[in-house]
Amino acid sequence: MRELDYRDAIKEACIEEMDRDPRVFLIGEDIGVYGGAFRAYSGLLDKYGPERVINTPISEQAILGGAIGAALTGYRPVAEIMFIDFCTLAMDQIVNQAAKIKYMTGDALNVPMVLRTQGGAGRGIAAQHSQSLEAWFYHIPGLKVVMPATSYDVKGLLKTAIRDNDPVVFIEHKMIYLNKGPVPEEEYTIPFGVADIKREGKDVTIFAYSNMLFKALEAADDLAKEGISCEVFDPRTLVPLDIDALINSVKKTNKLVVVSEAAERGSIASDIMAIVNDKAFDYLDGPIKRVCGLNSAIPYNSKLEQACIPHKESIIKAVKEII
Amino acid sequence: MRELDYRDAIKEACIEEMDRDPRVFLIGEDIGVYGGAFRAYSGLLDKYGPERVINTPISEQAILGGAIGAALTGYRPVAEIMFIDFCTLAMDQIVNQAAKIKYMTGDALNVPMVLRTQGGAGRGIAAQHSQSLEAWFYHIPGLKVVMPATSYDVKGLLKTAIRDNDPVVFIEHKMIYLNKGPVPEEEYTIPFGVADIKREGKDVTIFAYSNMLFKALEAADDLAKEGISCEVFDPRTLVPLDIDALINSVKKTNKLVVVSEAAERGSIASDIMAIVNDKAFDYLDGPIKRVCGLNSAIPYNSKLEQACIPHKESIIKAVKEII
Amino acid sequence: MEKLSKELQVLMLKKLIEIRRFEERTVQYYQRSKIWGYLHPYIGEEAVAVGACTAIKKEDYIISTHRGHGHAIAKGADLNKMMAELFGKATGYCKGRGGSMHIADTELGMLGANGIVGGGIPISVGAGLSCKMENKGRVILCFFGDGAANNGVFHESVNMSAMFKLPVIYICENNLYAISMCSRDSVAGNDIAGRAKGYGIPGYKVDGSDVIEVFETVEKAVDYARKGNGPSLIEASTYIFLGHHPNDPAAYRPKGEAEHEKSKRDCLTNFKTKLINEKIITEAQIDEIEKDTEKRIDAAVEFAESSPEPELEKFLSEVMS
Amino acid sequence: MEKLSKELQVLMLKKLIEIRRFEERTVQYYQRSKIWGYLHPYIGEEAVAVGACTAIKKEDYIISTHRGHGHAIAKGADLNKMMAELFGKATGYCKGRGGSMHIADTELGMLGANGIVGGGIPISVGAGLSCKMENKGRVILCFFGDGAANNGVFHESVNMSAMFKLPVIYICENNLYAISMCSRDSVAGNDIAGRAKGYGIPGYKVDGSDVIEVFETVEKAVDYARKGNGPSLIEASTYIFLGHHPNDPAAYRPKGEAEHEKSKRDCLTNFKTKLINEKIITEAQIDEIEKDTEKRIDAAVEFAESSPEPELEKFLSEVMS
Ligand SMILES: Cc1ncc(C[n+]2csc(CCOP(=O)(O)OP(=O)(O)O)c2C)c(N)n1
Ligand SMILES: Cc1ncc(C[n+]2csc(CCOP(=O)(O)OP(=O)(O)O)c2C)c(N)n1
Ligand SMILES: [Mg+2]
Ligand SMILES: [Mg+2]
Repeated sequence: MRELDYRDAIKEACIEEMDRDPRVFLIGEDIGVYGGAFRAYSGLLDKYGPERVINTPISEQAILGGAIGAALTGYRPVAEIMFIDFCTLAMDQIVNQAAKIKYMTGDALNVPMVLRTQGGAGRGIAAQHSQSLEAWFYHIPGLKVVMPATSYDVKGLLKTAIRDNDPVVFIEHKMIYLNKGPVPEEEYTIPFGVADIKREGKDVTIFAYSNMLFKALEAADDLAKEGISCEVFDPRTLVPLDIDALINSVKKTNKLVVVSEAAERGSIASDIMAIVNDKAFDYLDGPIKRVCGLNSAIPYNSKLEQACIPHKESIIKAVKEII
Repeated sequence: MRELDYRDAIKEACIEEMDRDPRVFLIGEDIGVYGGAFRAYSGLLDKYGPERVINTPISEQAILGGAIGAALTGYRPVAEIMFIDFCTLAMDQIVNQAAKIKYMTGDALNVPMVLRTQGGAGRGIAAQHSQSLEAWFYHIPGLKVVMPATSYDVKGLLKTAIRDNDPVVFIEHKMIYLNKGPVPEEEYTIPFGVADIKREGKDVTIFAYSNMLFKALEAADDLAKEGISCEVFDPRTLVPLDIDALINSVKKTNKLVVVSEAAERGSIASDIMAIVNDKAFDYLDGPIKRVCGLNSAIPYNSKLEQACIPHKESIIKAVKEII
Repeated sequence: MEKLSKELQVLMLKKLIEIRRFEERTVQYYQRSKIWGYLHPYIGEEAVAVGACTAIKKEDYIISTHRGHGHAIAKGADLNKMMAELFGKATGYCKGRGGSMHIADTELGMLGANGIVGGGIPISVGAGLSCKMENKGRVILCFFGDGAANNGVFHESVNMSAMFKLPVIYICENNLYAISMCSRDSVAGNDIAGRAKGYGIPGYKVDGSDVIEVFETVEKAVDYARKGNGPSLIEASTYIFLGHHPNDPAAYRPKGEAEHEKSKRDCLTNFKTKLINEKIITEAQIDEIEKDTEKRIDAAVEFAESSPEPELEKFLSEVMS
Repeated sequence: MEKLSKELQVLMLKKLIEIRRFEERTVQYYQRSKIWGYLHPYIGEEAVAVGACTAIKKEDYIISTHRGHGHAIAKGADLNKMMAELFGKATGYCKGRGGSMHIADTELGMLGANGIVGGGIPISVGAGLSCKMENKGRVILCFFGDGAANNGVFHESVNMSAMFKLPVIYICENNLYAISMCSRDSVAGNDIAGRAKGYGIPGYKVDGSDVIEVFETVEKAVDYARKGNGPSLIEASTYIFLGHHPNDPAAYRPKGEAEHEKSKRDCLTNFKTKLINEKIITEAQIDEIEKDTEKRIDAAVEFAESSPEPELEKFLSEVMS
């Protein structure tokens, strides 16, 4: 199968959806000639013109308000906030408006929009450009949260997000835009709430998503050499979460390691633990292990930065602690 | 001992700290003649004048920026955001600035400020005025999070917060401002990270804070009549968390129910579960139970609203499930 | 004023009366605890909503605030559904889930009230974008208060819609207060309309107690927007007759201010007098309107009272899905 | 210009050279991967920082942006500590934790650079509050870009400081771009200084490539602020010589624009010529300054290179406490 960059898979999803549905448009900072900070949109301004590729001032609240208002009146905006860290400037629009409009108007209105953004550490850009804030959105009823790791997943899930009738927070990772992966030529979508077992195994389940999926796969490779068989579980969408598949995996392996790049305290790793405890306590052969980021702001120096996030080694260590 | 309203205990803390330290000042919306939305500051404008009781326009970012900048230059601001829901308008200042300045400047600067706000449901003011968002702040390294339930605790902890050299998010609850409780005449402060066992017991530990503490105490009363002895554990500060005391309580009772008013998914209840699983798995006689809010925006209608948050009954039910 | 037919003026009077009486009634029911939560009466400011909404068409949009009943009614909202919502009933606009601050109606192009001050302003940018993309000459009226004008969203929104020449008409209801904060003490320069210049768009200051003046100015701005020229900013000076909410004694206001304003700038009284003086209507006809209005509000209350509470099971099954 | 002594002008020239050469060197080391993360060179805009910071005293404050090296150096920052920070070393301003976007120095009243566009603007309000409370005549210069001027924080901050008459001097560096977005396409009305009127405060537009003009205007605004009159807004037109960051080819700009601007509006070349023409300095003396500057930057690089990396243990023990 042909291989596409993660970022080109994003672009292809946008192109297909914009061609399919004239109500779909893109809005955000530097998405015009510049093609987006990570160049996922290069060429789209030429292709669709400034009315469907709307390059905005640095006004995060107006970008998201712009998306919400258009969504309320029949369009299907894909709004980009350049870094998840900048969502802090517009949480009202995401949380009090987009997420709640349907609830609080008793379904009189709905908000079919996608908020595309990216997070994560690894680029030496320090505390204000490296956060993993998915736990915030995960906590807010009314938001779907999607965090694809591969080219295949990012394309199929972005198309589904654009077709969804409710707000979707679509979180990419800055370190994987140039990763290549197989993407079929034929059209496809991926339903929300369907996890993907990226590697089958029987001794332990490793729950990992976004960039951490790759660390988990590396760990599984190494552990296989030592005869430990890991099942690598990629939820792909955090809300809705494929709880059944997770429980099934845990029933099979009886052991669980949950990996998240985010600062451990209050990360979604804790919530995954809680869910599995609630639903599969009796199948667990020991405590669930979390492997998360440190409770620290991400520093600039590369050595320090790397020390703040999980790696293959930390995952291996956690697996061995419960095996 | 004399009894004070929760809100008067807040005022007394402010008065004592403002009298003690000329660098302390108050800033926020409607805190002048109006005395604050919940009247915690009534009379303070007259007492301290408009330079120390700064009534602002509806500009949440400038209020918090105002506090941060003053904190950086030698003052000790207590900034009020009227509802925790409105913090969404200023998360950048809280999370990217206040929380991170010390980390990212390598201690060159620090931010001794308090963000006072209130949350919670129960007043029929619907989705945008009833949230419990402590999990957001809890997740951000660099923020302390305080959630006192009683007049005694709110006074002692607010004084500690004002004296702290780092940013403190101080979260009150809209339903308890008129609750009365004993407050000594003599000065006192309460250190951060020291939990308070509000009721001793031996069969089960109930972790509960803010307004939920009272539901837990009611549940414990009822359960006592049935011969079930509950230990009601009030962490008082979520960051830092008194983990040792919690583990000790669990070692004693071997059972834990965690109560939080917030929407269950991604609430701090999950994190408490995760911590206890990490540190005291072997002492647990069964799964930990969470009793949380529904994963729904808070509705206006009182019956629906009440259905969205935990009550005495739901806590009793959870306790009985694991007893 | 040639365009302003007698019929239209009478219609506006009817709307003024409808809002005033509706609001008075909601205050009563609030005091009797039939309505709870927050309630922000629009009494005294009706001319802004009525003048503005009369200047647009049914297919145009509006977006509102926490003080939003007047805007909804002026745009044609159903009193039954409104009252039922305030009573928290299943038949209300939001099935009892929203209450006073969240009334919305797609049919009417009413894109929602808002509990967040300024929260609707950026959303109007999005509606403006869709009006522009759709290219059918639709516009959106964006209502907000003097307090909201100091929030960052105002700036981002006006700038962006000006840049893209979106058909958004920003209508600032300067009722002198944001809870206890007087706009003279919160709006630097004390000239909200004057801020329009900074964005290169037209700014107008109107007497918000004069329904005709509001109408004519909004009409001008709407016309300008429909022609593709972009947004305008209108500051309507008005006065909030009651406190911020029904239980607010408004002790923070200078003594006598409210009485003075009420006696001089009651948009309803003044418009009645004007129409009578100009022989557009008689006192008897006004009485008729008043009676009819009361009847319809009685019916709305009756509808609200007799409507069922929302069902918990239904709620749970819908929100938890 | 009588106040402007020869010494002061030579001092400004020195600072211009210092910043230019420092920035050129950081770009080199960025390309060699000694510096990584994000780097936003200030080349071409030096006159704004130098003119502005020369107009204030050591005890005054400044607050900066993602493009902040120039501001820090103009305020007197230590080149060694700056370079060490960029190299991620333990001896850097932030112990290697902050990098280019977070340099701060309390001694110098440098309240920090910022990775969030506009993030420092509201913080300047707080510094302004403390200057006012303290009542010793201190002021704060708040630097930000044309892009930041469109963010909501700008509006809230200017309004609030104007309302409270705080001694904040807002200095907008309009370098024509915010990454790829031209300010003509993002600032409605294309007149940032003009927005001052909307807040009832003085607004000035200056040629940001003319260090003297910047100095004199900031001096006026500082004087006004020290007297308790409140904030001013200064828009300095300047031009960003390189792309947004060292690897940005700036393909989004009109052809020839950069060359044209560089040839006409190089603040450093122009100021050198002026001082030579006015016989304030000789070419030889300038060479001397250039050499001395290079030497000091060499020393800074040497310091940075030879400094230790931060210790992981120390970091962990400090941040996790
Ligand atoms: C962002 C935000 N901050 C504060 C509040 C609390 N609040 C509710 S109404 C109000 C005053 C609003 O004033 P204005 O915009 O003038 O509208 P008015 O009430 O006068 O109609 C305030 C401060 C809020 N709802 N949202
Ligand atoms: C709130 C926010 N939005 C977007 C960005 C990404 N970003 C970094 S610099 C920049 C352009 C800033 O332009 P301007 O304020 O004019 O400063 P300049 O780079 O021209 O000096 C952008 C969009 C950011 N850092 N913060
Ligand atoms: Mg008002
Ligand atoms: Mg710029």
